[in-house]
Amino acid sequence: MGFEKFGHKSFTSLTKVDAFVAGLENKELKYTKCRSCGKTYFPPRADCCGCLGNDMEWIKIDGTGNLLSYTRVNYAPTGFEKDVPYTLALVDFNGIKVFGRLSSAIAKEETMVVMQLKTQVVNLPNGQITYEFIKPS
Amino acid sequence: MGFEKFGHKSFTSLTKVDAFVAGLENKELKYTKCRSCGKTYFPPRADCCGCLGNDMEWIKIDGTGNLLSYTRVNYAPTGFEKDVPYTLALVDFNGIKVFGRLSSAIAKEETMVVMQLKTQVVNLPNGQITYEFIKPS
Amino acid sequence: MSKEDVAIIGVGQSAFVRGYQGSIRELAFEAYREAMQDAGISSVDIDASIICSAPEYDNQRSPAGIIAEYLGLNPQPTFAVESVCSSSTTGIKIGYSMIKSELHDIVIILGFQKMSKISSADSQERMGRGADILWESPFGTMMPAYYAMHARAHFAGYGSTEKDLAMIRVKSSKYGILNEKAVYRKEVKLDDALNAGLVAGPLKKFDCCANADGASCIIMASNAKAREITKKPVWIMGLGSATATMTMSGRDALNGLASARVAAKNAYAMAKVTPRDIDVAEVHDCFTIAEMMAYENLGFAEPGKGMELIRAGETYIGGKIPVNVDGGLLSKGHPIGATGGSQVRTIVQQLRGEAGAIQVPGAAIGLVHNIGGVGVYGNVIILGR
Amino acid sequence: MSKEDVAIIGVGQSAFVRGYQGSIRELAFEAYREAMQDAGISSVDIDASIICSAPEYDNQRSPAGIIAEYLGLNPQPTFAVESVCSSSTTGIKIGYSMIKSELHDIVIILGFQKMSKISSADSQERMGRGADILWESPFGTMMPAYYAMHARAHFAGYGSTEKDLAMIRVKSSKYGILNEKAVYRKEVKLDDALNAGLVAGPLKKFDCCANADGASCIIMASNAKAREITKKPVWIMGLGSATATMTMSGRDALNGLASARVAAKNAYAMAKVTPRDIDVAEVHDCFTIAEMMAYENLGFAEPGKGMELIRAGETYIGGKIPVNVDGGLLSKGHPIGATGGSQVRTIVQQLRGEAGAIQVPGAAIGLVHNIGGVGVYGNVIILGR
Ligand SMILES: [Zn+2]
Ligand SMILES: [Zn+2]
Repeated sequence: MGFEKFGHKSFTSLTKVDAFVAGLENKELKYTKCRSCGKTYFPPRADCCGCLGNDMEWIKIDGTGNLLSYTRVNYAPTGFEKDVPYTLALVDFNGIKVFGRLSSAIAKEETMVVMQLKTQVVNLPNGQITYEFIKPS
Repeated sequence: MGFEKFGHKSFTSLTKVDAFVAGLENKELKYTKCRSCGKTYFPPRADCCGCLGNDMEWIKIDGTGNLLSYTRVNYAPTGFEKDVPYTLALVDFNGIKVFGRLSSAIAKEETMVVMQLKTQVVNLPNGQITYEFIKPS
Repeated sequence: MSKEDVAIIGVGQSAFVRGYQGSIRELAFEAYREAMQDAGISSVDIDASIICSAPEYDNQRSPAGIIAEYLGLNPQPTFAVESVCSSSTTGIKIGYSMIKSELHDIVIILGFQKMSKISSADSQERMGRGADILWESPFGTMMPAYYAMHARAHFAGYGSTEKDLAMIRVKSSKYGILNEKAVYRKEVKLDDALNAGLVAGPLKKFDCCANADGASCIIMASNAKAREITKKPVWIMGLGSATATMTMSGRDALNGLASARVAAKNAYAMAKVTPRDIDVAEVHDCFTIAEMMAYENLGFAEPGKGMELIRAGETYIGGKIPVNVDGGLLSKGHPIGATGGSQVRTIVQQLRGEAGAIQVPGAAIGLVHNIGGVGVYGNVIILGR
Repeated sequence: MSKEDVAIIGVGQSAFVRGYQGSIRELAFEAYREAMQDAGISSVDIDASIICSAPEYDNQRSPAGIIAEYLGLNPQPTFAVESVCSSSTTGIKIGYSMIKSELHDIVIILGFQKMSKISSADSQERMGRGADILWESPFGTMMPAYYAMHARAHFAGYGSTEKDLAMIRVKSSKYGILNEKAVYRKEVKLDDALNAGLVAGPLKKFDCCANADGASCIIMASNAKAREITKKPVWIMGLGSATATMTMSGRDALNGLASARVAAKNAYAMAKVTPRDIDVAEVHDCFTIAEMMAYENLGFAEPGKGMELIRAGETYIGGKIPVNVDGGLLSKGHPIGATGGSQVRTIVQQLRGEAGAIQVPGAAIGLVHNIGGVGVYGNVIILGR
């Protein structure tokens, strides 16, 4: 329990990696790394498909990443209608690729592939918690 | 459209055999018979899997049938809770087997396999229409 | 002499539990890890995965994709298979065909179900919508009701009784206590079973298996790969699958399951064995009456004589044909998509001589009977060492 | 010279429409009837059925059971297969393996979807839950958005443009007008496509296919049965299937679909042909960018050179490699489970020389490219006469 707090709208409450939400509550976005074989995972995982182990270390995603691609959506699935328009993006932090939304503070005109971005935790008005991509200050 | 009127609770509104509901509204329980090959169907069908035809005749189920099996349920799936207990039954009308509920007027003690039954159309308080099995008068 | 085209080289199962505290991908991994460690291979050795479950119990759609990813099985092909409660033995059949046809060498069959997110009534509603939603669900159908109608027909036709069914549950509980992965591990005495509340007459509480969360994983390989990887391959000797109409109106009789009868006939024919050659069997006892019908539909007893087997104790270890000596669905619980794989795992352990406290001495040929819906789908698999 | 192990002996398709006025069993029957009449066989000749669709669009659960019953296919085995939008080509692969492995001689692959019962937003919600519900759906994902991200990456990496995508839609509409079973049969001019409203930038209205209700049916047979039944068998020469991670985080790049690339490589290897040998292709153009990526992932063009094919008109009839000359998903509509079977039907008609106004003269080898999700599942099938 606890994972239902993650995201603009949650679809599930149970996962063994709900420590991710605790991380967000500490303003940290984290990935996991297998202590046995060193394989890294984002999205974070409880189990390592490389060595079948399940001893994971949580590590913070720091610094800036570059925008791999994005789209600004004018229509939304059920439950997200009021958010429209919003921009979905995939950002590469030195090999750790993170999917999420771009901050609405970034103008449509300045959004472009390869622009530099960092992550920021966001507490939503509905009590949910998420992260978004912002411009480095 | 129209098929959503059938049954204690409906799960679907569209079928090519919604004439079945019109039949019930005329107090008749009907099956279909393929005009090309003579194959009969209950539940009624729009298409004949015997000859691939789709020219069907509607025929009334008349007379008495015999009870093949039944069960009185004390629990119900979502949407049927208020009906509990009710008795589900399969009745054979001279080769046409019909699934439905036994009238609550039939006492638990007198219910038995091979008892004789006939069908009766029932208008439910919620506006739905169905049929049930009753004792021949 | 077994056919030796396709073998099972690894088996795994999660614990079957009431409320699994994780996601479906994590649940699936528990069975996968055990099967992979059993086979001693790694994800790059696997050529394809087949993911077996019934939909609408979890919000994740198209689970094959996310599970294959979590297991590290990209870019190998994957897809989902469903025949409700028999999904994972349908997966076994497809796995066999993919290996025998030389499309793939090593295939995993991953069955799972997480049912605890929804209420029991909602679960019955879903199972109810696994019947004909035009012509039967509108009357308020559910699985216990359908099987109860089969029980009533069996009683009326053959003279079997509520006590016969209760005896099946007593056997189940005896072995369920020994199964660390079972959800229900308490003793059930004959009187407990007979005096329990009616669910759908004549079936009472202990005649019904419990919902559970669980996963199973079976790894299959071609002869060449199996010989290379394991010293104890278990061979697929026979496969039979059949169906009956979903509507009760289309059935000839309710005192047995025609799909199981046809599937058994086909499996025996392919394996070139008879019911008397089976040393140990896992049958689909979602309800006690289902085990009773299985005795007859599989040819362990003549039609109407199944009750004699349980009355004489012949389906216990030491009897003519030990059935469900791992506790069956009645004790293990029934996580729909995982169930068939769990049955196969038990038989594989039996044929390898690794079944511990429930080992049937010298078991060489085993049978799995896995039913989807109320006999809509029937799969029978014969395994040999 | 084709492999001649497994043939397609009958094809059928319902009209693809906005709101089908019947149940899924009746919809399925429309495709079945046409395929059965095409093959000239009856239900007793069929050994097994494979039912392909994505769940949660209709209240009927376990549709394989009720559809097999309605088609008159009891007691033969049936089961459901799902890989979302590529479900029915996954069914074709399974059908092939069941015949090649000698489990069955004649198998039907029935794909269907009835999407009109739910709203467009609900439909996107379901497709959204076909993405990772833990890590992506919570951001409000949907299919157009994912493909839009691929389009943006393709533009950025290769210099392709919105106009290139619009040209793909213009081609689609030219052929869609000729297809009596297509849901969208109006002309789309280049300016219409370029000036339409944005759905998910850079994809606009005409870059997206429409939901539709529909069914398709493919009948497959062993060599012996095919020779007996038909004078125009179409052979399965090559099958390739692959996956990519469901999460975008796991992908190397978004300017193509890795699953399609691997599936194509495997299919060409099995068929022992190269992209240059393909006379006509059906590719999965759920969005215009998907067709653009398919040109490259299938090897019809080098990576980044797909735009040259459409600019030069090489994917029209008369060009180097005619693609989607039946209008594709963009014009026909995309009833998820039915789509792959519809693509196969078109290629079979082409190879038989029965494609009428859209016949590619002399077509001898054809290819089907069918994608599930955003490249999570990729199936490539090569057919020969
Ligand atoms: Zn590791
Ligand atoms: Zn007929």
